[in-house]
Amino acid sequence: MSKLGLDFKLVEEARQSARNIALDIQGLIDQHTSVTVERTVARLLGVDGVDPLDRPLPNVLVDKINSEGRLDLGIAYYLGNAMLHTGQEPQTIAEMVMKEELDLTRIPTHDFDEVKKKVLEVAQKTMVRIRKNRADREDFLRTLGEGPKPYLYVIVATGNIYEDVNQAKAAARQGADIIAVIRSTAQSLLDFVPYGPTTEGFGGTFATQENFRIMRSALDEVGQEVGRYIRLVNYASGLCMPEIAAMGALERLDVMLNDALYGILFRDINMKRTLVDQFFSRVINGYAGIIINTGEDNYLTTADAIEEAHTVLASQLINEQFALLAGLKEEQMGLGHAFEMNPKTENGFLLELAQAQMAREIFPNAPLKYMPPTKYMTGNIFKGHVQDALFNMVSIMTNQGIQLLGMLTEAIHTPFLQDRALAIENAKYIFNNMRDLGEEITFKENGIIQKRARQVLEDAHHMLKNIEVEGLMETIAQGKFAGVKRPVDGGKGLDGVVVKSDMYFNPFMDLMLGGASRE
Amino acid sequence: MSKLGLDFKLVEEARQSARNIALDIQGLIDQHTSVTVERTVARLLGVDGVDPLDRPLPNVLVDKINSEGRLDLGIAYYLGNAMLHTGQEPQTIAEMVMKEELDLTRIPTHDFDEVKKKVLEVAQKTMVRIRKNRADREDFLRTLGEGPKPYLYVIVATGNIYEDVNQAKAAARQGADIIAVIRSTAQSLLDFVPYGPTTEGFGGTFATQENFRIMRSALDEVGQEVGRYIRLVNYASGLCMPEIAAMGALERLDVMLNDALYGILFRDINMKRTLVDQFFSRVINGYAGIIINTGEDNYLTTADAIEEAHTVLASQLINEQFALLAGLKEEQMGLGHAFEMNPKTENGFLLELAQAQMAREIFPNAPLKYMPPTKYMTGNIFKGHVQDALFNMVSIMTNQGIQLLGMLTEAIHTPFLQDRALAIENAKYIFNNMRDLGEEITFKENGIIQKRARQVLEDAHHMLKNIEVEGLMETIAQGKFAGVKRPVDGGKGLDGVVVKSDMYFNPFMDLMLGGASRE
Amino acid sequence: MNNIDFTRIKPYGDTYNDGKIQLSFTLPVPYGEEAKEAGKKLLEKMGIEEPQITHAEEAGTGFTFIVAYGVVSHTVDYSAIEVPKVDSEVMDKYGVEDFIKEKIKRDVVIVGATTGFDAHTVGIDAIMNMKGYDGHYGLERYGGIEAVNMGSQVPNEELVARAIELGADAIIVSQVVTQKDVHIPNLTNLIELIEAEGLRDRMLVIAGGPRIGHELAVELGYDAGFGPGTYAEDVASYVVQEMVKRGLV
Amino acid sequence: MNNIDFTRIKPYGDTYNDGKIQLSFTLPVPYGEEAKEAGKKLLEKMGIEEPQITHAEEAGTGFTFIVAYGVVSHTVDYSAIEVPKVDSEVMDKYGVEDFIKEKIKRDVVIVGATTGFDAHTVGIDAIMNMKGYDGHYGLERYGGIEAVNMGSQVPNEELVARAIELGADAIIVSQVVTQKDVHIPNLTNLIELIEAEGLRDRMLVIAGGPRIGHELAVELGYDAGFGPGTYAEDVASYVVQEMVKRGLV
Ligand code: B12
Ligand code: B12
Ligand SMILES: Cc1ncc(COP(=O)(O)O)c(C=O)c1O
Ligand SMILES: Cc1ncc(COP(=O)(O)O)c(C=O)c1O
Repeated sequence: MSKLGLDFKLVEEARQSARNIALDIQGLIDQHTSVTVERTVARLLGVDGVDPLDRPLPNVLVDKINSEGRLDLGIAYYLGNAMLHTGQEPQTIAEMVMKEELDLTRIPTHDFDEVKKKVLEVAQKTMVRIRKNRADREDFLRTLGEGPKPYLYVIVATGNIYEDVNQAKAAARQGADIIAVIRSTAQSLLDFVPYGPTTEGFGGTFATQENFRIMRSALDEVGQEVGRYIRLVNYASGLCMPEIAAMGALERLDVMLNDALYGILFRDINMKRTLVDQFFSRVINGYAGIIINTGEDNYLTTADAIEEAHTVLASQLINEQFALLAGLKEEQMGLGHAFEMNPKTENGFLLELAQAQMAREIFPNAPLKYMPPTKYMTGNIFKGHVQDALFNMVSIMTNQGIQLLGMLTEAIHTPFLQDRALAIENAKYIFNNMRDLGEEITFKENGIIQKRARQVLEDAHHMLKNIEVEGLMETIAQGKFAGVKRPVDGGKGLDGVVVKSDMYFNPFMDLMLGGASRE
Repeated sequence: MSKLGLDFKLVEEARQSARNIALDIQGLIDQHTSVTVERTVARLLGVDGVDPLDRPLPNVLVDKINSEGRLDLGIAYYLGNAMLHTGQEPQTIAEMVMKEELDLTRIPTHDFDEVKKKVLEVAQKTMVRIRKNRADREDFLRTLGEGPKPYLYVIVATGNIYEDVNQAKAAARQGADIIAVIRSTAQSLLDFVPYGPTTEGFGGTFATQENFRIMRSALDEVGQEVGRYIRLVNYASGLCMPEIAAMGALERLDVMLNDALYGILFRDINMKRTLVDQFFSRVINGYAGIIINTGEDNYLTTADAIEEAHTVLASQLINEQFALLAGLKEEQMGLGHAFEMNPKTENGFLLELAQAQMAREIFPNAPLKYMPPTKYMTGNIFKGHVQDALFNMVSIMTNQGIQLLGMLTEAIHTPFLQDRALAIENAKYIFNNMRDLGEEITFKENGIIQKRARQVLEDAHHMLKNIEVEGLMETIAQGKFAGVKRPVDGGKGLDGVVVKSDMYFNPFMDLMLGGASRE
Repeated sequence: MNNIDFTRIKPYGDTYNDGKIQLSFTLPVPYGEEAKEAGKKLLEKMGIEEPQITHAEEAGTGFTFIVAYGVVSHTVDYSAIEVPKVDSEVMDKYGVEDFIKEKIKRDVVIVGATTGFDAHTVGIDAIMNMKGYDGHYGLERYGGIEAVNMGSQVPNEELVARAIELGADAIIVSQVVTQKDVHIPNLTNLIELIEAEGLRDRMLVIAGGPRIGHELAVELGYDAGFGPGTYAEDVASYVVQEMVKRGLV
Repeated sequence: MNNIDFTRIKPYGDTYNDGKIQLSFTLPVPYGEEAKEAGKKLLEKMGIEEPQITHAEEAGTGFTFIVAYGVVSHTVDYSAIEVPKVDSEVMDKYGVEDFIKEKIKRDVVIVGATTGFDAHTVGIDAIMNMKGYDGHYGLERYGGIEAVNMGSQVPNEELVARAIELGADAIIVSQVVTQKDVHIPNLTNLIELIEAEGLRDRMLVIAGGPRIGHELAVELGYDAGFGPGTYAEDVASYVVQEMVKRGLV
């Protein structure tokens, strides 16, 4: 039953509009591939490592073929053909290409069905590995268990993976359920994924497969110690969205930041590129049982939380539909929202409560990701700690899923060990002390809270209707999301988008799209 | 309408029991006077100052007569008689007694009606002054206005009245509505009131009439500056309860700590003494338009907040009846309660919400005084600041009247300037940001909150029924309040209790008992 | 009562010169009495008397989080402090517009950006965009000012090129990410580029951001720096007055 | 990675030896840039590098409240720290009771009180009353211990008289109010009285309270001191073992 008296017919209509919006774009997606999508395929077929100039081999392979304008068949085809030709594994083939011992477009072509069969053989091994990771996670959750919801989610961001490990373990011991390793500034703009363990980053640590592995094993270790499975998060968004998703699937990450629009709006990445990339990345996440986190919270760090609340809901609905198209289940949709109301607002807490409860009711099965106050945090850490307390309170009152803990030093520096400890203490205290408050209270008919939620729903409904008519890309170009205007052909990475040929082949798309659950 | 589904018939029964309990004691009260009651009369007739040994003249006068066993007539009679005899004012007479130039029991006796007339003449002047204070307060409230409820109440406790003034002004500028000057440790055990401005106290500043005056004028000044009337609080409780009440009435204090039982339980003052003293002190407060604050919060600093919650309600009901007998209006009853739940308690916030809401519903017109977490505060000031935030939330959710602000350093030291500033910031943020939350929510039928409130009410009802049978004094002797046992004839100050003669005369009792409003 | 000696001030808890101060920090040692003692020793080295560890707890194995109070023995000569400040009178929007009309008599061109890898736009937008910030309009809305906001992640080279193209009177640059002092080389590089182009005397160069102070900006060769809580009128007032002062009109 | 040099430890923010520390304090000067600068100067005097005033606000006219972060330059030799500790093994209630049965073979008499003007009873009650504290029974419930709790505001003279009357093996005293160090003369006076009575060698004298440490207690002539978080078994274990050690059985 709705505590807010929401009109669920309106919700259904809004959802239908979002579906149409997503379907409209899906047409475009289906016609394209991108350099990172192809590098992902290469990675999933086993290609890894870097050349003497530190260029990742997947880039070496894909760039070579793309420079000849022949990526429209997909890298899988070339690798398969080369496997048949050389009898070697993809990794060896990639190394041969790097050493210029082999030119993938210039070797004899084998029967296409034979090629496919060969590729699928190798792909199956990867599928097994990913399924095993998924099964391992489920095992851990069954045997070790997990913390109660909302999960306590904290970030580490030292720039040094080993220092991150210290901080992450300390946090787990204090009670954290989820650890996110924040990426180094601007990694999302790199059109390749760095390689190996790294110890120098700015405002975060590079997302590399080796760093994933190091952190994963540290968290498994501390998870045993504390008797809870500790989830690991990283960021897929950016110019390498599907590649990072693949790395996450291979290294048993549990959560991936992954939004259909974030890169466009906040990183000025080209629309087509982002839309194409997000699809494959989500297919992978879906199969690997990874929870995605979308980035609607970011809207409110730029735009006003009261005026622009409906854009958050509209975007959540669009993200949901894109996710469904990519085979993600509702239980994997960590849709984002954020406590970014100006603390001076009279009854601001009520408006926030309305928004959070609304998200809960409209997405009942999604492990919503709730982001802390950041914009209105100041150098007054004492006040900040209370802002974070109110944030925790809204969360427990509205039954949120994933609580990204606020830090009292948000406006000052990336978290110190003690900031994190205090954040965990704050959340644990409130979640326990108010455990069943949400269950216990109802909201006044037509009161401030109910009216606010209805208004936001109506505005989102209206916005989606408009987008349905105008098209998503056009809407973004007009600056209707987060006040940011992005032209259709502007932004980074458009040159990495390639129109597929009729014979285009990506083995993982079909293998994964069914989702692990359907096997 | 009750949010808690309280059984108001049960409330009425409990109240009736409390009435009977109070009436039972009132018999005893009416038969007695005490040294401090008589000193109060002397003060109200104009006696002030100290002798060369710093003994206050009211003590000099009263002790003299009491030592001769003749206080049963009341000091007013002796002063009136001496006025007729000497043609002097009470102050001059007191100075003559001090210098042993006059022996009040050895001068000729005048006609009793003449004496009364003379005394009433002088008494009327005092009545005018007190009424003027009351009118001034009302004027200020009309012209300057006041802060919204809950009023922000902070303490100053430097030990030095001038340093207190700095702190009080700073607090008012930051937003405090009420300033309490905490008394020096153990002043409540002094059977006299110190004199003059004082600059050395431990854990607080001595309550003296001059200190009252200094702080009053400082607060009037800062009140003009900030455009709000700033209320001033001091403590009546102790061995000089009515004297301090009188000083407060004369110097326009606005709130007085004044509990019918506190002195017995927490200061080991004799029962009879406290009961007699509280009556006259309340008569004065009632007339002067002063809000009293009772001390039920103290129960929970010693006993457990979950187990002993009903004793708080029982005591509030008893305090209410004693207050009504003394002519206090409901609007003057700042009944106490406190947020002293162990923060580790699962759903502790819900239990606290139940208690606070219950107090609100049972005493709808009383400006309830809500006390902050103290017992479970620790040296971790960050956690403490969040505990205080939760306390503020309960208050705004249940519409409390007077919020004694919690300090993040409660477990460490008496408040620093910055502690107070942070406390005010905390409360202002929450009160504004959640302003109408109480209005907006209702509690689940038969949920944790409703059940808890009902249970506490039933237990209090049961307790009061028992006390009605056994008698209040016996109940206290058995340790049923705050787990403290006090024998009927134990404790300090019993020797200051005197059985009145038939001719006993206290002009102020009659003059004031009607209350200012009835004139 | 309050005859404060401003040549020797100390922190104030509840009494003048009580020197009371609060600290918190984490030591990389296991929790225990020894950790607390180490905390005290550290406080003593800092010149803190009567160090009191009011709270200590294990913060992940091998770390102890400490909250402490104490009494600072040092004093500061407040009377001798002089802080370099932006030396112009703040006018409101209308004041600035009138000033331009009267004393400059042409459009003032201001180019702004967040440079380097820094992607934070809210600060520069607060100063430049129409809408402004906290009820204060941004430069774009000022009559007599041509304001060009290039957004974020702008390479210094592009910013300078644009300023040349537009004949800018002022370049204003925002830096929000300051971790590991990444903003210092970036800000220095910008000044060097401007100097290399021989433009340094022909325009004002101004920096801003939550950790940028006037003092730091001047040190790095900028004309002025603006920190948290700045509004468009603060910068605008400075720019127009300084242009007149320097004869750049 | 973590080869910490325990002879030179520093606070830890997010990297070993980064020295990061948080402070807050109030200066008795008006709010403004000068106040912040004064705050920085103070931090520098304390040996804090890169002082950052992250927040400053007027806290009542003439006062500025400051929140700051910085980098401590000092180091502490953790490896050399030795803290005097109560030197006995903590047994549980049953352990203590068995110990008494086996090694003392008579009732141990313990008299306790909060002395002087101090009216706080919760601490001493936590140790002595039946009910105890936090799920740990108090001394009154121990078989083999006769515990007499005299309550609060007890004059030292009365406490000593009672101890003599009962032939106490230990006096335990609680002090909670420590403002302006009022507890020091009171605790000193108690020891002097006991010495004057010639009893000092015949009984254990123990102090406790939220700001009482073992070190302070020993300094004041007590046998031991117990701080926050003490349970009855901590004191009981110490008393019975120490009695045996000293041959007071
Ligand atoms: C919003 C925000 C974001 C948004 C930015 C959206 C956008 N379009 O700007 C998003 C989510 C994208 C983001 C990303 C990141 N952020 Co960020 N972010 C913030 C946040 C919450 C608020 C900043 C803000 O908008 N403040 C409001 C504006 C109005 O204030 P302001 O910038 O100070 O501007 C005022 C004045 O300084 C001045 N001013 C500013 N610039 C100028 C220029 C001139 C010329 C003048 C005159 C005045 C002036 O006037 C303004 C108005 O008064 C802060 C935390 C905080 N509460 O401060 C972190 C914060 C700034 N971010 C931080 C970090 C580390 C990042 C990331 C690097 C994290 C990562 N590893 O991914 C990324 C990457 C960004 C990058 N490459 O630069 C850190 C910086 C730490 C440090 N000291 O270096 C902070 C402090 C958070 C933290 N504690 O970790 N962030
Ligand atoms: C409850 C309380 C009261 C109650 C006391 C009720 C009672 N029957 O005890 C009331 C309301 C009456 C009260 C009054 C006052 N209080 Co008071 N009170 C507190 C409070 C909130 C909790 C203390 C407590 O009970 N703690 C719980 C117990 C279990 O902890 P504990 O005492 O530390 O005891 C443990 C250990 O220390 C140890 N221990 C303690 N004693 C002993 C003895 C032995 C032998 C051993 C082995 C161990 C041991 O074992 C215990 C269990 O682990 C504190 C603030 C706080 N949160 O600490 C202020 C506090 C102690 N009070 C304070 C003050 C100033 C006062 C007053 C003087 C205020 C005034 N001016 O009126 C008055 C007067 C009291 C007086 N004359 O002494 C200050 C003291 C400041 C200072 N450092 O000096 C505090 C810190 C509050 C503050 N921030 O201002 N108070
Ligand atoms: C969905 C999403 N992806 C990515 C990021 C951050 O990634 P980056 O700064 O590396 O672009 C965020 C940031 O909050 C986000 O919400
Ligand atoms: C009703 C009442 N009177 C007085 C006091 C304190 O007075 P004292 O410590 O001076 O006895 C309190 C303390 O909280 C109180 O509640």
